Amino acid sequence: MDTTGMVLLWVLGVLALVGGVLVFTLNSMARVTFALLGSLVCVGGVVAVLRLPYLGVVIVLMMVMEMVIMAVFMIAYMMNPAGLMPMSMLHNKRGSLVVSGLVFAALVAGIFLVPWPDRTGARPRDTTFQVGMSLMGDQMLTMVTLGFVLLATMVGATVLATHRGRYDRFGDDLDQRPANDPADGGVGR
Amino acid sequence: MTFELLLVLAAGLFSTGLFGALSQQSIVMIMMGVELMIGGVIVAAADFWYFLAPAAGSGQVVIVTAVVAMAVEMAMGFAVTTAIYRARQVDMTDMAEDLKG
Amino acid sequence: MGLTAVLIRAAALRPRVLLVTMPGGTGVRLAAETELRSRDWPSAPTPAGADLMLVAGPDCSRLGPALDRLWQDMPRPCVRVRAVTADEVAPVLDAGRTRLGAPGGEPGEPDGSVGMNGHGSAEPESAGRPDGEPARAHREEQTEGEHDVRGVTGHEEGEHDHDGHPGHGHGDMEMPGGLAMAEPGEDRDGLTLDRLHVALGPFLADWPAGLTIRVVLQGDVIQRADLDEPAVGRPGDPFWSRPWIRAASGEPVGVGEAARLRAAAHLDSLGRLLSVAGWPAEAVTARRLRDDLLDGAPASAVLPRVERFARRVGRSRTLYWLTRGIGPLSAVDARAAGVTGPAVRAAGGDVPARYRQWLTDAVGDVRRMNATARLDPVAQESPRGRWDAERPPSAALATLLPRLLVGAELGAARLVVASLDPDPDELAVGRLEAAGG
Amino acid sequence: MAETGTWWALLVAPAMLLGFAAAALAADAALDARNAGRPITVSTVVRPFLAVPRAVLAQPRRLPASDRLLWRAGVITVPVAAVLSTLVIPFGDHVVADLSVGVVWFNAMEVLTWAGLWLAGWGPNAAFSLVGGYRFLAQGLAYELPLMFALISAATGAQSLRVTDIAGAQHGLWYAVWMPFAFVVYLAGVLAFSFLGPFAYPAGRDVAEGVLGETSGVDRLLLEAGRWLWLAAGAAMAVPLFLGGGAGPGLPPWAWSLVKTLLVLAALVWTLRRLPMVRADRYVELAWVVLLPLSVLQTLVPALTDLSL
Repeated sequence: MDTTGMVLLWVLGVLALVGGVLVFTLNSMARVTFALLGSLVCVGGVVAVLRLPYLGVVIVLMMVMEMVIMAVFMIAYMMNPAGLMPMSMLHNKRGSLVVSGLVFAALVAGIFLVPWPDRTGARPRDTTFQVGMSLMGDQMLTMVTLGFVLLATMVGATVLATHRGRYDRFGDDLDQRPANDPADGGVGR
Repeated sequence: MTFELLLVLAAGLFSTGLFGALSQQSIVMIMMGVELMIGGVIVAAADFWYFLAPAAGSGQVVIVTAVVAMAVEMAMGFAVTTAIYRARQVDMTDMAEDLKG
Repeated sequence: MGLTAVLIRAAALRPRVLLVTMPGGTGVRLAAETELRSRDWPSAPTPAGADLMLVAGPDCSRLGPALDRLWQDMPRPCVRVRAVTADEVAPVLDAGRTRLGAPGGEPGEPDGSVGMNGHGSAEPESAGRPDGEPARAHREEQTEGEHDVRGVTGHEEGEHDHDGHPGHGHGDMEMPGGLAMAEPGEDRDGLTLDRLHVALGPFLADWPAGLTIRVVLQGDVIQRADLDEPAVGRPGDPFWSRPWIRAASGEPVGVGEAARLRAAAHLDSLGRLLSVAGWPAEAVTARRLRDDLLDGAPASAVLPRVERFARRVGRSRTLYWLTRGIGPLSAVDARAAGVTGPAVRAAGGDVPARYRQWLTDAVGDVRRMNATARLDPVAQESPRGRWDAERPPSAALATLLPRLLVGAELGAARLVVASLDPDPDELAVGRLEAAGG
Repeated sequence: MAETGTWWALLVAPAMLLGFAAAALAADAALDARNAGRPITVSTVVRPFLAVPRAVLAQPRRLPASDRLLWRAGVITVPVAAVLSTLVIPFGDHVVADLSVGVVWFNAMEVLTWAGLWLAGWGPNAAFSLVGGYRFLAQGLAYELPLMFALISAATGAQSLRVTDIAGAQHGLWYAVWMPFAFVVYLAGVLAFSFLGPFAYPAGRDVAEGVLGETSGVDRLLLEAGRWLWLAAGAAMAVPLFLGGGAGPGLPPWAWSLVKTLLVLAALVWTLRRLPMVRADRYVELAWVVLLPLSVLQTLVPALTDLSL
């Protein structure tokens, strides 16, 4: 790792931690969401600096989309008034602090006590190629599983979140055309 | 040393997220905590891959899996929140306690 | 100073104009639109993007506060000018630009003065905003919430819902920034979103001048819509109905003249609709044709252009796809409400049916522009329907609006209003007649 | 094939992007003038740039309960992301940073405008502005996936995420020719992420310019510049992705890149005025039910071709 890399790692690491802490200390929902976004973008940056450019950039891309969508839900469902009230939404703050503090201490102790093995093997020239070959080769099962999980999520989440079924749209005998929708779509189903 | 420091960063993110997930009442805020925890996992996985086993693709596959887990958690979380909210206008875990068996 | 002066002069070469039409100011608005177009001064739909405010038309005391709010919302340096008659437009614009380009202006006063607040006189920081919102001391600590969104600057007055919901455990707490709690309510999608009270109008861009509709929004879906009493401008002189009023009072008026004005009125409405639909290029075409008709261009010169325009807009599949099914109004309902004009003749009764009816009517009227017969004010429709001073055609259109807006999304609602395009000037006539009789 | 990394390229790339954006704006102003019946002169195409001194002079407005920090962050994000996206776009033989994941980089920068515009709509705490911000998200959900598949189609064809590889892989046969659908979807995506013309939905006149409605001065200048910079960046990226990059007979590569970029830009500017604004409530369904499946099918074409070779 060269100097630029080290500096980047430090900056990104500190920013990621600061963003993470801000998530639970700010009191505006929009700022909270974007603090988390900042933190996770820094995580993506760390990954990219560690010679995984593809995964790093993909993390940035995904997190931006996810957090913007999250902001929408956040503001729609958040307790009234959405983030305007300087309020604490914590409960059991001390207990949580103790538990997470202990976990952190244990993890750090482990990090410095475990005798980590030496590096095995050399880094491949193209890491993107490596992840592709893994996912499409010896880790194919993982890929297939992830695919099915994502499909199930899409279907499940849509079913959970919709409250109108086809009987609402097409009438009891499913013969009502055009469909009874509050607003027309673009295809005219 | 970089290796250990990056692991400390991962532990820090994980613990911050854990604190949030334990202490927050709002489902959306809890999800934010979980996201941070997964962020910690990602850093750790990248760190292990880079410093310990760069020749194997498994480290990268862990990151891919973590990212997918984030997306799934997010999508299902919002779907459940929407469903609960529609049913009884709450988005707090405490208020949803009567959902318990 | 030298550089600043140069910058000020350069910026004043092309001021962005906030054109505010007062009720009764249609004629001045048309002159102003023509003038701005030929000068290439862009029109700004919000005060934030404008540096010259042109108030077109007669004074109206009721709209004074709304007007002042617009002026307050403009970024300094800016100039406010007024044109009461169409002839004043060009000199008043010139004067405004001159003042805008003068370095180091005097402190801002409404009506014809330059606001250069950075050059000495700052607005008092502690004063409340004119719409009664308290000043905020702790600006940096302010956060925001969707429900308390301020009314869109000037172009509409936002109203905070002051009967805030006490049921969230914060009943007696003081709200940050003096903003009230939002009140959630039942909504279309069962999500019980917060309600937002917003007034559409009176000075929204591409909106009937002076018309105000108070709506309750959840998300961007309109849950409730109430029509305000229209603000009255100059009594009883609606620009687009003049020939019919004159004919009704016994004056001889030619059918050709009336047809010309009716075609121009339809093109004006089309220009507004196309602007709202986000097709500025065709909106400009419609307005140019309108201005040529009002200028007295011969039918033979205008007809091919109107036909080409009608073909391009009327046959646009994209525009049809985007507007079909919006604002459905059956002929039966329309007749029951007393509508008589193109809106009732438009078969199918959604937005595309109405704009296509306008296009057909406009082409027909341009063909009839050379007729010399005398106008029968009852048999011949005025642009918005059969002329009746007691119950002008726009009154029926306006009463339909709230019903059509409920359940529509904001963009669709704007299209519905633009596709019916009631003329507030006519509403004023109706009320005056009713009061007088 | 490409030279990378000279320090001055860091300055030249944004300057060229600015030049393309200015050319697009000037062309649009000329078309505007023709449409409005004004004579087209030199001043016609220069006048839009008078917005710059105006923006510099304007003093900030005070808005109640606005979130300045987030607002400013959002406004800056849009043009900055546009400039950053050009790092990976080759021009002739030159490219600032020939990243191995250039396509993904471009996509990530483009997605940054989601955050930027939402924040720009959220910040001023005004109803129409906020509606504008949300509108961009709705539009984003519609255009993004087909756009991603269009990018993937080109990357699959070249079997590389490196933009210069993609440009180099089109030996004489442009991807625009045998992946026309991906090309069209990509161009629509360019209009959508620069929220201009038919995709000006977040800044529509029906919501009083939406995200732009409350901005003034430098903020407005940055957002407006962001739109045209993105249009220029999208046009410049179309050349290596679908039009063979700098390859062409006779002229040097940079000249071909210039000509192709200007042609794409001209086509986009021409399209701006030909269509009414597409509302997301109609477009989302079209995008997911029609465009997305077709985009997936389009991606299968280069994938199967790769396999059979």
